[in-house]
Amino acid sequence: MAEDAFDTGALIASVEEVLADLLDVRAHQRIADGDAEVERRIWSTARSLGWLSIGVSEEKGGLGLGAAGIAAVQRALGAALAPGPFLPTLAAAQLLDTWPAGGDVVADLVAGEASAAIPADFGVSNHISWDGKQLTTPGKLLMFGAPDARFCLLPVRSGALLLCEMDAKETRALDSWDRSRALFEIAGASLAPLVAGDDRQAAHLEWIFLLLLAADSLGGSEAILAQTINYMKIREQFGQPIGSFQALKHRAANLSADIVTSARIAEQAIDSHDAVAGFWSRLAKAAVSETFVRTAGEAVQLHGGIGYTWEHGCHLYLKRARLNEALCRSNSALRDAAASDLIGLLATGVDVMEIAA
Amino acid sequence: MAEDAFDTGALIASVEEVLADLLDVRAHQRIADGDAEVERRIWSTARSLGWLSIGVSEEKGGLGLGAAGIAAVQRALGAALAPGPFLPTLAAAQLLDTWPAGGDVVADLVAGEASAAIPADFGVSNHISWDGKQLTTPGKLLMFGAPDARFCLLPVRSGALLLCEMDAKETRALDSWDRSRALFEIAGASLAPLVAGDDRQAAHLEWIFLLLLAADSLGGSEAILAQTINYMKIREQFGQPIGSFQALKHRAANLSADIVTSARIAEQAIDSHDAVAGFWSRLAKAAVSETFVRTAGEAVQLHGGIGYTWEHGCHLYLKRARLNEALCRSNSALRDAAASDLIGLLATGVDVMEIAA
Amino acid sequence: MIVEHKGDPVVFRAALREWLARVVPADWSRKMLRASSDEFVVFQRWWMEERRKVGMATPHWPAEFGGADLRLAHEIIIADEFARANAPPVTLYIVSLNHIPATLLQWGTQKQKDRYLPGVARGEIWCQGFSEPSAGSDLAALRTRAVRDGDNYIVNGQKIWSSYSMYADYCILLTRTDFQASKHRGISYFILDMRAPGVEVRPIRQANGHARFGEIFLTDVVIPAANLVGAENDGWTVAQSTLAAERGILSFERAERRGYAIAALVAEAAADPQSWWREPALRAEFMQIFAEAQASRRLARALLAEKGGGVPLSKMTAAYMKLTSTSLMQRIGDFLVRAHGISAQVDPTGEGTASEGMREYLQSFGETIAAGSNEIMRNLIAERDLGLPR
Amino acid sequence: MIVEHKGDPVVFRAALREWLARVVPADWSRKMLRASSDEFVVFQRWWMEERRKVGMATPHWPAEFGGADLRLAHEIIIADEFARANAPPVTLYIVSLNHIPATLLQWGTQKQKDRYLPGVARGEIWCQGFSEPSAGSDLAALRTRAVRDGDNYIVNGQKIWSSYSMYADYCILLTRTDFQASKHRGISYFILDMRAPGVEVRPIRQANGHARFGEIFLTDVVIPAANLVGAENDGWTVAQSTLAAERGILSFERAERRGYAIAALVAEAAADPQSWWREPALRAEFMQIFAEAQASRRLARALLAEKGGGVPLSKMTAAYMKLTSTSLMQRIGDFLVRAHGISAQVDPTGEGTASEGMREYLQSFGETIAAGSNEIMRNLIAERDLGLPR
Repeated sequence: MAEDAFDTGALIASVEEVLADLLDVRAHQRIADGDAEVERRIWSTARSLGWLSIGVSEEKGGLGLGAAGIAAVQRALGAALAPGPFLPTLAAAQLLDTWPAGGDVVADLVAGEASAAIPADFGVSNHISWDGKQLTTPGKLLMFGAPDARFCLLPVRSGALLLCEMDAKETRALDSWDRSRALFEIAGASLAPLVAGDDRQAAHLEWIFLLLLAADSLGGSEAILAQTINYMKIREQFGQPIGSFQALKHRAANLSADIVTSARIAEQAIDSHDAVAGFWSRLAKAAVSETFVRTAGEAVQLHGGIGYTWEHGCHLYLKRARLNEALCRSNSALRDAAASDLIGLLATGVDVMEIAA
Repeated sequence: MAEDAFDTGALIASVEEVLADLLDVRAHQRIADGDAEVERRIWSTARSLGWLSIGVSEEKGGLGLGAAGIAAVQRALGAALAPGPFLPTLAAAQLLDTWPAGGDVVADLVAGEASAAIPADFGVSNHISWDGKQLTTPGKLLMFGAPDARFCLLPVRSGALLLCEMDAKETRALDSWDRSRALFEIAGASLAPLVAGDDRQAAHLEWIFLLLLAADSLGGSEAILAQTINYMKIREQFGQPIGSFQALKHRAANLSADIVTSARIAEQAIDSHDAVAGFWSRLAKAAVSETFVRTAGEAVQLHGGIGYTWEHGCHLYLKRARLNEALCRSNSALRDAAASDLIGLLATGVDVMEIAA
Repeated sequence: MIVEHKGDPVVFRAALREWLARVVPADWSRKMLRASSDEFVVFQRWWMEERRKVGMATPHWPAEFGGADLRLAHEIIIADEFARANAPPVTLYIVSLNHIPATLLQWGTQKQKDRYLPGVARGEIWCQGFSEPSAGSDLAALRTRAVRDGDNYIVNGQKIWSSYSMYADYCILLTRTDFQASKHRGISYFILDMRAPGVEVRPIRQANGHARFGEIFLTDVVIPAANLVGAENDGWTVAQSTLAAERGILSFERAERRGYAIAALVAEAAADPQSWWREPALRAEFMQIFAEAQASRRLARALLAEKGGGVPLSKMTAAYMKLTSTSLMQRIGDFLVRAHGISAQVDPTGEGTASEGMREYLQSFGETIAAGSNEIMRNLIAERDLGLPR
Repeated sequence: MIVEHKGDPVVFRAALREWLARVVPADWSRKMLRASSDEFVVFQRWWMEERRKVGMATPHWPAEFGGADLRLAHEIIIADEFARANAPPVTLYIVSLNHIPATLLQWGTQKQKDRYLPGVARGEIWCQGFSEPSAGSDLAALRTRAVRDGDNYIVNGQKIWSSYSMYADYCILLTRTDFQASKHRGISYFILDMRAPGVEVRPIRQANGHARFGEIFLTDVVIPAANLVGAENDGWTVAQSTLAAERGILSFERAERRGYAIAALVAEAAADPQSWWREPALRAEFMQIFAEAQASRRLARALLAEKGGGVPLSKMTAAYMKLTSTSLMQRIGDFLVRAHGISAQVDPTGEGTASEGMREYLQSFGETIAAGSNEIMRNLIAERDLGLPR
């Protein structure tokens, strides 16, 4: 990574710049009011600038910056509350890049020709069964991604991971609190499985999904705290900026300290590979998404009445934070899984806490 | 209660006054350093002033103020961090007052001739078995009360509650963090069972034990917060009393709000009888002891360096708080038990949330 | 007329309960979830009219002004029965029913009382014009100007966070009338007719998507001097009576409603083998919430007892009530959101508890910010109850 | 001499590890739990002497003053290996080893360096005389007076919270020398010989029963003017160098030790079928602590990298490190106390993890208060990193 640091930095700066242009307060309003135009414009900008190609290997037409690269992009997307199915699409492309059978699909995803969806509760999918031909689900599947996604990735009870093609006519978009992101329902029977991977691929996808949720939450936390601090500098009550009131100052400092800590945990997950990757990504998503919820909640309160209005963006961060918290299993379930991981890893003698120099 | 309110109030005021005389900073130092003289003086004062008789019925020589009466005394004892086996003795006398076979023992306890002990982990005593003659325990029992207590109350696996006589020579005093209170070990085989009660008595004793722990914690929380606030008014840094710094002010306000809430929960437990008494006492001990831990911990921090010294009393409140938190089962175990209670109570149609006018 | 039974509390309670069982539509809360603003207003007006028919519109008011002279004990019974029956709260009439009598009975002229109080029972809607964009927590910094002009005042300025002001007939308005005096001393209190020329209201949409508040723009609005409440420049004192209205039966009723809601939550969760009730950590967290909800009910009673002349619990009981009950509401919302996982994220207007979580959670920020933010409550508690230096 | 291998980090590390395995007594921490103060001092002196024998007393110092000129990379290896081996920390020498070189190498005269630095390797103990009873968080308000008298200064005053001052040979002392100047401008920095007449030390017992701090009483103490460090009245600037010493390898080593301790906690709890590991809520709480302990290790590395000239993480990385690591320590202690229930309440000098809980918990308050309280850290972060107005 070290030699790529400059390039990645410059790339991310350009993503941030473009997003800042496209996503002002009014654009966020339009998204929250259900207007899909902003999302379309951002997606097409992303396509033309190649944002979706950052992580995948150079031989598949990407920049080869790996998980660290897409995490950096997702952090910028999260900071700007960018709408659209970036997260599941980046995750799917990154996984399929390592999957021999995934070639054509990767090309479509990287080019932004198609998007991908992932079960919203990825990790509790043992209710989906697959006998090699037939997909059976007790009810509809709740998916995270655009309802017109062409592909989805589905872990099934046997441990396998299926790449399926979706029929957009069979999906039902759901109304949800975070309108910058889509959740939809689909019947398992309507999916057309293309390729089946194994449990290592399922674990790999979970790792990337969690990593991106952590990165998105980190970007969101940083952005809403920065906005809140700016507001505290200009908003006056009792003849002084509210940021000069020590009780509020200390709350801002505590949030900032939480973010500093969360950022280090996210780094740890990004730097971890192989045996410990899943473990750290679970802890990272849990920690960072909770910091995001806390930060966005405090942001509303510290903004006072303004923070509670629809016109101001605070509530959008809060809704995003709560969605991230719920996606890919509850944080208590993730910590529980990490606890089991830890025992297994300690038993095999892996150095769980190694930090790459 | 209403018609007794004045009398109880005057009584408690006199308890507080006497304790304030006997327990200054130096007396607390001596207790913490292991000197038993202060405890002896307080116990003998309590005997002569009849503090131990407040709760039991008039026919047994008491004032008949019931659980509310002893809770009020214990709150005052807790505020002053009074040393000695008051809590288990008050609890035992109160229980035995309702127990036909307990007459003589009650007289001894009320007169302060003897003290009583209770298992520190009362409620997880299913490791003690009793076949009508023989007590069997897998190891030593950890008891709360003075090592020279003459009596102890022991719940056993069958659900029965035994009143036993203890041989002080068989007890082993344990070193513990809160030196104003004693914990000791004794072998079950050395106990001489006098009378066996049933599971209603065991439940009754648990109710009183928890109620007194809540009352003790409430008194302690109020006292240490009051001391902290006084300190914040006089301690100056940066040319002003530290109590004028808003961040510290808000922390004091939050603690005070926690105490106001905790006091209402304790009231609820005191006012509850019969079917709902156990339920509310479990929630009360859990809530109030946690408020006490939080308040005493914040007190140390808000006192700065002084709060961390042995000479200042903050740490004594903190140690008392942590002991209360651990006694009679962990708070998570109590809340878990209360959850089961609640389901049972709802099923029987009892109005759990009734508030006596 | 239910109030006819007021002599016997048992009969009174029974009559009330019987009437509520008959009149409250079983599906009102479901319908209101997806109601438009207009539908909401129609429903609230209907409910006020139903209450009026049985003497339940303003029962706690003096008979002189259309009330039934009910005492605190009866108010408690009413709040309790309304909560138990999950009867619709009279959201649209909170100011009309509580703040207006609290203010006018003490400070209003006989003419003002005669003219404005009886209208409330007929469904007249009042709003409160106190906060301004630059005067929120620092309310006394308000800048809306009222300048005397013969028998009138000419008012210019802007008010914000005024609940349901877009539907209001009248507004109680704080303005600055002395521009030299110290900030608390130059304020006057008026009754404003919302149909007066120059009054414009813009609804403010909130985080939860609803528009409960309005922003009021006042441009050369003429208010007759007869509409001054209390003396000129004495508005700050008058406003204290208005604000005190929040702290009585209103918070009691809210605490009672929460008590029933909490009990319903357990019953629902415990009956569902897939619910959060099976997770020990969530169950333990909930039990602490349960205890605090009960503490809140007790605190509300203590507050009522204080108002009834009892021994005060503290110097700032109302501030404790506001701080703890709104914080608890936020924790309940937060709890439900976590307890219901991904299903709390969809269907914002859904009926189930899963959907309720985010609504309660988002709504709670309105409560922790409004009516004196919780930060202001902490200042009040620290300085006025604990005696810490300013 | 281990330092001879410094040319090859791998060999260096191996030699260090081999030596530690040989020299660290297996039972040292058990013995220290019940050691008297004298026994503690004897043990620390022994350990310093063992380190000296292999060139490990002051390896990161310049060779000129008895060090081995080791760079940051080697310091990291040393801290890591000492933590891994659970080697005794050199508690008694923290000021000697870190604060003294950080100050004297930058500000000391050649004579001062020559005279005082080599003594540290021989076991001379230094303490810090900064805080005063009325100058804690507000350190610059200190009132200890030093008045020039020919070639000497005559010092009167009182210092507090001076770690191990009752065992110290020398003290770095802040005094006021200009009584007219603004409070930061009139301070001078001295080296005080603790055996000078008029110096008296009273140990202060802490909440955990130990006496780590002392109170220093200074009565007409004579300090030669040659012992002034930096210019007269420039002591505040000099003190910043001293304080910066806390923020490097020291916090790194602490974070590393915590990492190993946390891993040991899991191993112990998971192996015990009766332990807290079986309670989902406690396990989940612990996993978050585990993650934060790792974050703390990474933050300590980032801080070292900053000191080594890397890109700063923030304007106040050291304040973040102090705030988060001491708060985490408190949460770990609190966690252990709750996780071990009643057995955490007995046997204060016991060896098991149950006894460790209360020790860690109580000790943590020393850390959250000392060396710039966490409240001061929040001020620094808010004002200097976030840019909020003072």
